[in-house]
Amino acid sequence: MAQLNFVQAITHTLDFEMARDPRVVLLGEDVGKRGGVFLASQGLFDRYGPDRVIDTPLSEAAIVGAAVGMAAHGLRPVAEVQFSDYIYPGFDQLVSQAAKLRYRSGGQFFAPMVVRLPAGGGVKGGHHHSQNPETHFVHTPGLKVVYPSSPADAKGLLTTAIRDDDPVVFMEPKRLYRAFKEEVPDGEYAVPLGQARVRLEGDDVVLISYGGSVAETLMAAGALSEQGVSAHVLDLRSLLPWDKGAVLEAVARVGRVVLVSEAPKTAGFVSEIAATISEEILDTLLAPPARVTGFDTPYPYAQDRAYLPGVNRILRAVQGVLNY
Amino acid sequence: MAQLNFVQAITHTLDFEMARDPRVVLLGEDVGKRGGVFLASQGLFDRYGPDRVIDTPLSEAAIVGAAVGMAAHGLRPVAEVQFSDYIYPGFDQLVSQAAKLRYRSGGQFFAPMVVRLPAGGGVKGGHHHSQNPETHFVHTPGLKVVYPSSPADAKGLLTTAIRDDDPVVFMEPKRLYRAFKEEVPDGEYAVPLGQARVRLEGDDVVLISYGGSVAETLMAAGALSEQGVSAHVLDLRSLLPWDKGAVLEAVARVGRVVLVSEAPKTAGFVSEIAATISEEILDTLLAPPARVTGFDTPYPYAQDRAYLPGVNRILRAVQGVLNY
Amino acid sequence: MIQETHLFKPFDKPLSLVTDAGVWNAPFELDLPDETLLNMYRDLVLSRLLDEQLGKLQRLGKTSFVAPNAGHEGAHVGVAYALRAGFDWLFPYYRDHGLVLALGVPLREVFGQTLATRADPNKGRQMPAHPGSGALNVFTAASPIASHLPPAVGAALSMKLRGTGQVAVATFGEGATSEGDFHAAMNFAGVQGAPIVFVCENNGYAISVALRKQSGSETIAAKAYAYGMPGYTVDGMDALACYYVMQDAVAHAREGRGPVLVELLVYRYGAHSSADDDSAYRPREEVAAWRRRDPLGRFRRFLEARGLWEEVQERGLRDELGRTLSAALAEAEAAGSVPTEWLFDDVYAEVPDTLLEQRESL
Amino acid sequence: MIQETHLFKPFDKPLSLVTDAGVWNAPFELDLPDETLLNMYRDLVLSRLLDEQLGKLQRLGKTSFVAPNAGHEGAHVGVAYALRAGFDWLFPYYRDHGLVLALGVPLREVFGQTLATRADPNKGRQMPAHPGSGALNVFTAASPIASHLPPAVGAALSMKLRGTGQVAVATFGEGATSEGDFHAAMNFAGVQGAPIVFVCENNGYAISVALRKQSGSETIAAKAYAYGMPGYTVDGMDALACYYVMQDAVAHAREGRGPVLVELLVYRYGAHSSADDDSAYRPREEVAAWRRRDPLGRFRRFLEARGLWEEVQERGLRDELGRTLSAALAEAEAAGSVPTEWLFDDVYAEVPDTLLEQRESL
Ligand SMILES: Cc1ncc(C[n+]2csc(CCOP(=O)(O)OP(=O)(O)O)c2C)c(N)n1
Ligand SMILES: Cc1ncc(C[n+]2csc(CCOP(=O)(O)OP(=O)(O)O)c2C)c(N)n1
Ligand SMILES: [Mg+2]
Ligand SMILES: [Mg+2]
Repeated sequence: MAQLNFVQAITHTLDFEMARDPRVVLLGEDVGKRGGVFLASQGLFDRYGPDRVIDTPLSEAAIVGAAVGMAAHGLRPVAEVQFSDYIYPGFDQLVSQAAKLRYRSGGQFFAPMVVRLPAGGGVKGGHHHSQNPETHFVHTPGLKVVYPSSPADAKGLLTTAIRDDDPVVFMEPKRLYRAFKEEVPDGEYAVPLGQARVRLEGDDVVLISYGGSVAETLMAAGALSEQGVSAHVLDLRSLLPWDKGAVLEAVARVGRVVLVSEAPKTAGFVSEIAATISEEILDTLLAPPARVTGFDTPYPYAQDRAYLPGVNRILRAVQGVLNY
Repeated sequence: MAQLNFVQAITHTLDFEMARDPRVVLLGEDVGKRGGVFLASQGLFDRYGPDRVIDTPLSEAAIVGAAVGMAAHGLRPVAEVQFSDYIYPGFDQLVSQAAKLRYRSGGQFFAPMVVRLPAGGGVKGGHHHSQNPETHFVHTPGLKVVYPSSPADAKGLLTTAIRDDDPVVFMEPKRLYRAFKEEVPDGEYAVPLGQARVRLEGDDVVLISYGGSVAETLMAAGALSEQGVSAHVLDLRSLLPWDKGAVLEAVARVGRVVLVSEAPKTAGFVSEIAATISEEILDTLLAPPARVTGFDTPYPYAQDRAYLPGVNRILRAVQGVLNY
Repeated sequence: MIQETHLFKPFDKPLSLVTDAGVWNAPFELDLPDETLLNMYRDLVLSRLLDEQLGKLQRLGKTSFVAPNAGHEGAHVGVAYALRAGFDWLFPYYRDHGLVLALGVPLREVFGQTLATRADPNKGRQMPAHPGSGALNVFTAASPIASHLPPAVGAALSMKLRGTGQVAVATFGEGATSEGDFHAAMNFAGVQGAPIVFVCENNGYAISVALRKQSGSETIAAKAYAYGMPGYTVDGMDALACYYVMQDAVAHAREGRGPVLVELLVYRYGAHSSADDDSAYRPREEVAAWRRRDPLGRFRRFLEARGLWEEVQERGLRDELGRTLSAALAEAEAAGSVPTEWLFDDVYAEVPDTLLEQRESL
Repeated sequence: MIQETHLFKPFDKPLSLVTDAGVWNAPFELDLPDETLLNMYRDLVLSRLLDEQLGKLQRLGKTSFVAPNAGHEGAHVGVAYALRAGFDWLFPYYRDHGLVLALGVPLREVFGQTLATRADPNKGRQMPAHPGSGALNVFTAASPIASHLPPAVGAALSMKLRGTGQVAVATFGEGATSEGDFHAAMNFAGVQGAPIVFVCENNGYAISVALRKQSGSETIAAKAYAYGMPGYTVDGMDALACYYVMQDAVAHAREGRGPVLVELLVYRYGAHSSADDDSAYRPREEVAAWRRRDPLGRFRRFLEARGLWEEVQERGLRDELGRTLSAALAEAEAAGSVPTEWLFDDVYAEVPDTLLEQRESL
């Protein structure tokens, strides 16, 4: 076991998988000598050479699209898009090629690939270095979507994503890249997709989050516990598939739920969870499911922190739910 | 008043607005002599010439992106993307440029433009001529989104969209283009955005839909009425802004609601409505809000009709809600 | 065979090897056995007959859509014969029935795809004119124009990295060259020296949009310069010119000398598709003029001039192919239509719970 | 001035008018008044000093981000002086502080944008290095590389359709030429003959990626052929060469002769940004070699050779500009930081109910 931060866990996992399986290759802007702008592939160019760590031209369509063809031809590409905000020039490749290849070919061709996306705000990045586009991916049949919040989960889920036979969008909360370290298993370690992780057991309110916002959600839970309120915190980790079982079980048991996500509110991914909860376990609800999210604005620069669903906003929503 | 079908109403409105305002120009693939592949601009090239009806190269990025620049420079471009499925190569221009221009420039520049998107299934178009990408747009702050279901609304809303100072994504249910005619006002006729239309008054269940699915929803309501069940049918018409007032008022009054949309289920736009309903008027609900949607698969060819939320599926959901 | 001197230069004439009259007119000797020449002709005719047959099916309401190939056959056969079928990878577009047929995709599968029966290895998932064959490395066509080009480059890179000796060939219309994906693919291939041949079937129109409104360059081949690769412009109505240029281009790629862009000048005789009426945008005389340059007629005159073909063989061939087509169509129909439940398969490697639920709700 | 003979041809040398030693070495007479030459030099020095100042602010933690301009100043000044400020439209990218300054954007606004104070007419919405000015038709920069190019073409088309006589100029790095948006924009402009000049500030690197991994073509200018427009390669460390070529290119566009691509060969002395460390990917000797070709030094020697400049003036200028910078910075800081509530403005022309509600929830 080593103490690693999030981005170190990514590097370690890429290294582990590349050593294990010669089909795994990396591609993206600056992933070579530079090791990626976040240094997620640091050292791998030296170790595996330019054939397996490929600096691409500045084109996300080329990155995502080439990954599709590499995967269809038998490689296991892990593509890095420098910021999740820059997936859009490659969006057509993701939704029209990667997501639909298996379906349109009746299973004759498929694309076992990973697209890594440093995502989320809180880094003074303004609107093109802070966005949370996960809803677009979750709403695209054929993709799988993962958004871990801790180094160990990053390893476990990236391992699974690389070995998965379907295209996986792997989102990484960049503001947590170097925020903290934790024990990350050295050897073989795979976490299945579709399993939420209970971050805290509790009975008064269920807090559900994923990615970067898990940090604030846990802080809010800490504050609540000081007030004598016991929060049950679920970290979804995987958004497609998402762990309906764990969510419904916890919410049905507790009756009160607050959903936390950085993405803009309207039609964001947590709306799906709220809709599913009310569709399936309406009668167990003691209060309306509440959402605490990013605002329906482009991600601002000056108000970087205000945009995020911070501890105060989460606590206010919890109060609303408790006092209902 | 003239009897027009949907696509004729579009042509008529484009003509009306172009005659009225010399800043209005059209651009897109085949919109010139060919009049567009659906003939929505038929005759306008002859009438307004190649400077105002511009055949573009085969590039949606060029179409949407050029419209942004035209609009910023003072024109009122109406761009046609041949099928809504082909917005993706121009998606970055829509979400990174059109949607964010006003915001990023502090209001110094803005893009009063319309992107017309023939959308939806039921035309044996397979997965790239049938999709319903509205959720992507609704989840993008800075865009407005309209999806009418009838010729008269098409005129009223397209008029408003063209005159609006913000970028509007104007979706058109292509399977209704020639499905029926109705009276369309000849002269000035603008319908404000954000107002749902009551298609049928009723007390037993609220059916909410928009775009192509309004047709099946109304058929289902007809079938229900024969069974003595009175449905209140809301046609949202505009998805961003959407008419929260009308929705909450009707659902609070009736207590039972079924949401109908062709888009894939997971994280689709109607999830937002379900989430809002449960968030705001939970206690008025007599049954869980139910969704009847497209499936979480790419849009198929062979099973074109099965994919759509048809009358039977709507009726089954209504039964579920009534028997709850 | 085609020397470096034929490398594209701006304002070069398109390369042609057989005159309209059917006379071999090249700076080198023809080196194809008679049998191959006869097979090529057979494939030219088969493609034309298939096209007519599909048109009929559409007019009869048996299929929803057709994208006519007539006029592209010379290009199709030339490209197919330059590839190692089942070894190299083909990334075709929707106007390539002639090409996939000549490469070996069974007629039965083409009809199966057209009618969405179980005879379609792609399981009826897409509109007609979207062929694909896992067995033959024919990457199932997708509708979004040019979107197959970045994947083609990716496959080519995989071939290079693993030293498989394969080549990727991707076809597309001249309209496709306007998409960003064309650019992204060409550029990445150029930088990496990927073993891929980009083949533009330039028929002068993208639906109604004529070339001069599509592209500012004199030719499509000229665009190769922007990516540091060679570009050729070829008379696409001359199947043998297409074949020889493609053979060189494929060899170039296979030998590790990087990608090539080949522009084949063709014409589509019919409308863009069964949903199009081309009379609004194309003068009839233009269509007639191109029909006089028909690749079948030229190839037939060429065979006749070499004493390889006579009227009686022509009739025999057409009869035989007619029967072959009917039999394949019957087989494809007999396979039966695609079941509704298949709707939920192949979204993922395994059908997830959400889709099992949704299948129940049908 | 620059004749058709200078039109780009593959393997041409980059065009240069002033030698490294500062000697005018062009086939035509210099026709700029001394005052203009002195102003140009002033703008070169101002840009360099601003760059140093911004670097300091970042190291002090007063701003989050800086994109160094040093090495690009010759290009910036050359481009700015070829435009009619406030009439033509500029579509800049993030490495263009020198350019927008020379065009007339007030220093106060540049500092305001850097510090996100009320002095930023863009209201502090974006990261530093994203200038924009409605008053001066400087289209606020956006981060996604090359995404401003299709809008630039749209604006140029609007200028053409309405016959305003304006020209659009868009700048970008050589990395940007790999994006599909570059291609879409160039192609549409070429087809439509839009009055736009595309200016590539080719500094040889896109963050760490060197040109030969970015693009297969020998030069960026060569890409112009693919779009049927002229392309020039220019020594971007020679401000006067940049100016004269740009002047011709702008005239070409203004006269209705269509778009032009101009490649300015520059170098960034610093790292890509304050978030980058370039030592991993660039040899120090390379940086040193380029620094010896500095556009300021060359221009100064040029002025000195003409008897227009002496050491004492240099010291005076630098003192004066230092005070100007400090004053502008102080003004920008004094304007006060952007209020939180502004977060909800300018998403739409009017703040919608949903955002009013969300504003309440803050
Ligand atoms: C991204 C995208 N945009 C638009 C279309 C609609 N469309 C289908 S075919 C076509 C024209 C293609 O022309 P070209 O590439 O020249 O091929 P051709 O049909 O002439 O063989 C268009 C615009 C599409 N399929 N995909
Ligand atoms: C679409 C997109 N992808 C990636 C990035 C991240 N990025 C910012 S600058 C840059 C390099 C740009 O290089 P170049 O165009 O040569 O300009 P330079 O910085 O050298 O002036 C990259 C990859 C981005 N901003 N936008
Ligand atoms: Mg064509
Ligand atoms: Mg650069």
